[in-house]
Amino acid sequence: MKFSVTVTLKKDVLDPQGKAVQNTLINLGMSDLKSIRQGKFFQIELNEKDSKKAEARIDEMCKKLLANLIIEDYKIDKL
Amino acid sequence: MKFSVTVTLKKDVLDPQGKAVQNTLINLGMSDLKSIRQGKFFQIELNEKDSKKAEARIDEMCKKLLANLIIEDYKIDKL
Amino acid sequence: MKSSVIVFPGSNCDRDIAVALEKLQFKNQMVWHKDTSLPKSDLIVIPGGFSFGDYLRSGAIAGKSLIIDEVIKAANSGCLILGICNGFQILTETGLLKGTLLRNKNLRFINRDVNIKVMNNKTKFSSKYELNQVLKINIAHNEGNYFTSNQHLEELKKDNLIAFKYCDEKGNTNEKSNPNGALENIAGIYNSKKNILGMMPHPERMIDDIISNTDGVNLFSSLLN
Amino acid sequence: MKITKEIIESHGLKDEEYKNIQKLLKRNPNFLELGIFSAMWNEHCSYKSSRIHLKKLPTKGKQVIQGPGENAGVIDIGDNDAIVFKIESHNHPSYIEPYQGAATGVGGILRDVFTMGARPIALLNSIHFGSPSHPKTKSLLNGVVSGIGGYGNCIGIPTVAGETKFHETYNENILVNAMAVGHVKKNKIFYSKAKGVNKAVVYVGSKTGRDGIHGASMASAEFDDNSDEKKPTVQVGDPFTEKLLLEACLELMKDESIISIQDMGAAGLTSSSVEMASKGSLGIELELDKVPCREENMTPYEMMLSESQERMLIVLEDGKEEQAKKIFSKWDLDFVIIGKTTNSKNLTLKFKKQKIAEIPIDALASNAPIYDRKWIKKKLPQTNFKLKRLKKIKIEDALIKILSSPNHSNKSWVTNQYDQMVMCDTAQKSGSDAAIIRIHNKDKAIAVSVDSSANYCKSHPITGGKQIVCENWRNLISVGAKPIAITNCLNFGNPENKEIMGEFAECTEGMKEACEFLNYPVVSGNVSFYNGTNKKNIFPTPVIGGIGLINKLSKPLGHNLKKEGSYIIQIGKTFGHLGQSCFLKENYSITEGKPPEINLLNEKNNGKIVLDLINKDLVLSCHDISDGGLITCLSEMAMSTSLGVKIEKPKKLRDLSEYFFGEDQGRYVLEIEKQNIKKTEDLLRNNSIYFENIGITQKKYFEIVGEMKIDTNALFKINNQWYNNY
Ligand SMILES: Nc1ncnc2c1ncn2[C@@H]1O[C@H](COP(=O)(O)OP(=O)(O)O)[C@@H](O)[C@H]1O
Ligand SMILES: [Mg+2]
Repeated sequence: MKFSVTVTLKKDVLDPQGKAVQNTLINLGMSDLKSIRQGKFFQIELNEKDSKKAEARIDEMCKKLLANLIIEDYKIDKL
Repeated sequence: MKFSVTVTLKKDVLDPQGKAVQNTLINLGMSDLKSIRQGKFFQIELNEKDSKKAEARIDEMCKKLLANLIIEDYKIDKL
Repeated sequence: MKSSVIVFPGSNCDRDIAVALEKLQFKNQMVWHKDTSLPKSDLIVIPGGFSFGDYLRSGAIAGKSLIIDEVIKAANSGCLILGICNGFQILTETGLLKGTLLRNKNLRFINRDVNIKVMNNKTKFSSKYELNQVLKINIAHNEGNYFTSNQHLEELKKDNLIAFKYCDEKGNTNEKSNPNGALENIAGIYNSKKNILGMMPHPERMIDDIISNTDGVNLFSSLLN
Repeated sequence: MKITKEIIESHGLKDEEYKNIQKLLKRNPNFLELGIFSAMWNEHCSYKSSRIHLKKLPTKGKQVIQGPGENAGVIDIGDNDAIVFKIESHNHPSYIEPYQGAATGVGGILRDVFTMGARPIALLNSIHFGSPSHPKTKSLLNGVVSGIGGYGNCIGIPTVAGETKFHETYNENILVNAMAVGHVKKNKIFYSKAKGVNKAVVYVGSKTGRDGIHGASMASAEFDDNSDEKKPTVQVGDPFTEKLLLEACLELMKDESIISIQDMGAAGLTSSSVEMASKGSLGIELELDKVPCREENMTPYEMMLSESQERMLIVLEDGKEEQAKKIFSKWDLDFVIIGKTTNSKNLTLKFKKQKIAEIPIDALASNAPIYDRKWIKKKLPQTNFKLKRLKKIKIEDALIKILSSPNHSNKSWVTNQYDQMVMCDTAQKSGSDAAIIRIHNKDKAIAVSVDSSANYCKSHPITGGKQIVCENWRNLISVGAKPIAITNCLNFGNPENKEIMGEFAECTEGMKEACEFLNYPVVSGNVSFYNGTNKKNIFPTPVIGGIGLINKLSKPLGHNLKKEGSYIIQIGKTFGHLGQSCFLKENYSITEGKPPEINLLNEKNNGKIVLDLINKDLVLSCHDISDGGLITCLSEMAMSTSLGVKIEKPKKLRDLSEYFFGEDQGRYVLEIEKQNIKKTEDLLRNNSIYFENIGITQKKYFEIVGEMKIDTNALFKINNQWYNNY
């Protein structure tokens, strides 16, 4: 079973990387850019047939490692 | 108009990050994990009403900066 | 005084800190991350480097290793803990220190000598320094941009938990003297009980006049008191 | 698969080479065998165009333990300490993917050093980019610098010196050369020569993927407009795994388990296994089913030609498997016995229980082609410009022009991205003539520097070849080190072109003369041909990496002025040679003329006396005079200190531009404390050394009496702005 996880910085956390990317893009002439924030993306494959169990597992991975809940949010999607 | 962009490594390209994360998760007891690959995620907001134009714009950003086409693929989604 | 240095795969300042500790007469032991017990120590150091490649987030994977549980236990029972650079990042990942270290503002690795100011000289780590003393210490990191919640920042200020701030030669803390974008120029912080210090600059690199200077020595000799 | 003409061609093999393969095998090769031949016989692995010229270089010396032919050269620095070092190019991969190309270049050269049992203690690099105004330059510069830093910083080895240059000749073909230096106990050096039959051949490190298949052939082919499509999977560096591999190998090397060890570099498993067998006059048999693979369904062809990084091959002593395996599993690395040594003198490959290839080792190694390619001599170019006819420029303006130019700007934008201090033995960082690295726990140190002069080599290769060796030698002397030996990376264009081959032949000839005269042997190196695009070749760019020894390090000697009121002594004679000078280039865009002549006798005498003065503690600071001439040298000594200089104009009437900007070789500037001046001058006179007492140091102002006076801080700002504005 395959999932994707996106991890993004919480709203009030500074995103230096996103900000630098934004500046670069604006310098490249993309004046219509309003905002850009950067996060992480994971493609995960599990050896688990039961979709409930699998999802719970992914959730556990996020909590335990993939996201730092103090500064980040995460979102799980089934692929 | 809002978009998300996910940038992932091409299929045969080594993903040292994903590999390290995978080992750690397995050490943490997630033996049902088959594979995990890591990529980047962007949330982008544009000042552009025309969705065709907007999408073309995002595509340009990906090509010019967000993705390294030599080792990465990207995917654009409208939010 | 007994010290332990925790070694993760990818740690690379472990030898440097061991040299510094031994030079200052600590009885030091290296502890491998897969070990499940810690030797009896008065001081535990988490050294700099790129533990587990710093993949995912710097310090994140090390923060989940077996030995960390022991470090947390020791910390809670009052043992002194020093996290330098990657060690600081690991301490924030474990929650022993609050806040987080984001990418440097210029998105580049920075290695150079910077000035930092001693903000509190009444702790076990800093008693040999003068208050507001300006030190010249080497930094070397990609993610040293300290960030925390407003609430925690207030707490840091109120309880005098800011250890060091980046400054210029004269001690002014301003944007120009801030190498990485850290909140209020913060270069190092204590936990509320002040037995844990996390700092981005590398005091172990500043113990030898032939190589650099000796501005780091007093941090270690403070601990010996 | 039928071997067609197209397949042969796509493997970069010439017709006669293919016929030769048939002859050696006494049959047609299969596809896998063809791939193996192509990897072993390409320029990168076989040195087929360069070998006969490289043979001329002096490679022996009292302190040489191992010359060229091993993974890296080894020199003796006394007390059972030895230094292992080598430089290597990663030009083509870095142009395609600058970050990963540069990073894996660093990773590769590090493996060459630690395979020999040495702990790496320093990294250097020489990077050449196209014109700053070329649209690709900025991102290439960014990518390469962060790739070099990314790898070195993560693995925890200080990057301490290098050079960063710009020239339009590199617009479509940048140069990325990385050098690694390691320290080993003399009695603990490991070699790649296999010994004994039926010994286990062990694969350790990362898994094999489809990375860089045909990378070695790519490195030997010119780019054309379609090179985008021929891209193999780019090699991605994993410095973290390399750090584990480094520690695991050094741990295993503590006892007597290893018979021979070889890193998998260019042409991966193929060249590592063939080299081990060839050196030991043995055969080797591999069972490819056992190769740890990262991807599914990898073919033997892919396994044999993959250039996945962070892998090594070891021939293990009997009965040591368990113990060795334990070490590698401690470091979370693969450890698999994939074959054995044999007495067949063949490379034998098995897959799924079948023999799929069998090639005589000699056919791949010692019978690889060697070419004596046609080459022509270069005439000494004529100088057409007349200084008197050029528009007059004020000395100050010309200096500012040079100091603010990309090639002379302060490089801290680059060097601040490298961890220069990790390991805590860097006594002198980037920014001086040579970096100084202390040997851990000892009070001796080595000095290291890399140098090149493409303009000089282009205009007159033989002189240029001599000059780079001398410049490198001078840079080591300037920090008080006795030069011991060099490594070199020879970056040239297409060797099938006789002018290019002439540049190569003559540059090596020049290097040879200088190395011989200075007793400065070459112990390792690398050749990179086919640098260029669509028949446009780069300037010949040999890069020299030198190692010097400081027997007792007290305080490192840099080039920063130390004290107000000391004397400034110039060693060596100024004739005012301006051909190929940066004065002409930066101020008039004139790039013609011949390079300055090299007088090896003066070079040696001047160097010896400077070293002697330094060892007698008579010198406060020292800097060699190189491009930009005397005044540029002086300004570099003053900038970044609060001191300045007060220099008298030359006594004999002559052109000031020639005097201050001339690039005559073999010169140094010394700062001598007042109380030591007599002693110094006596020593110089007694040794018949030409010198001039040209001025004194003073507070704050950089001054040439009656000509210019400027705040050194202002000079520093001028020197420091280019990168930050780029
Ligand atoms: N890519 C680089 N990596 C490390 N150090 C560098 C690099 N480029 C330049 N440097 C350092 O900057 C200083 C100035 O370089 P350069 O002008 O080439 O010096 P020199 O003419 O004395 O050889 C040297 O100390 C050199 O080591
Ligand atoms: Mg120099």
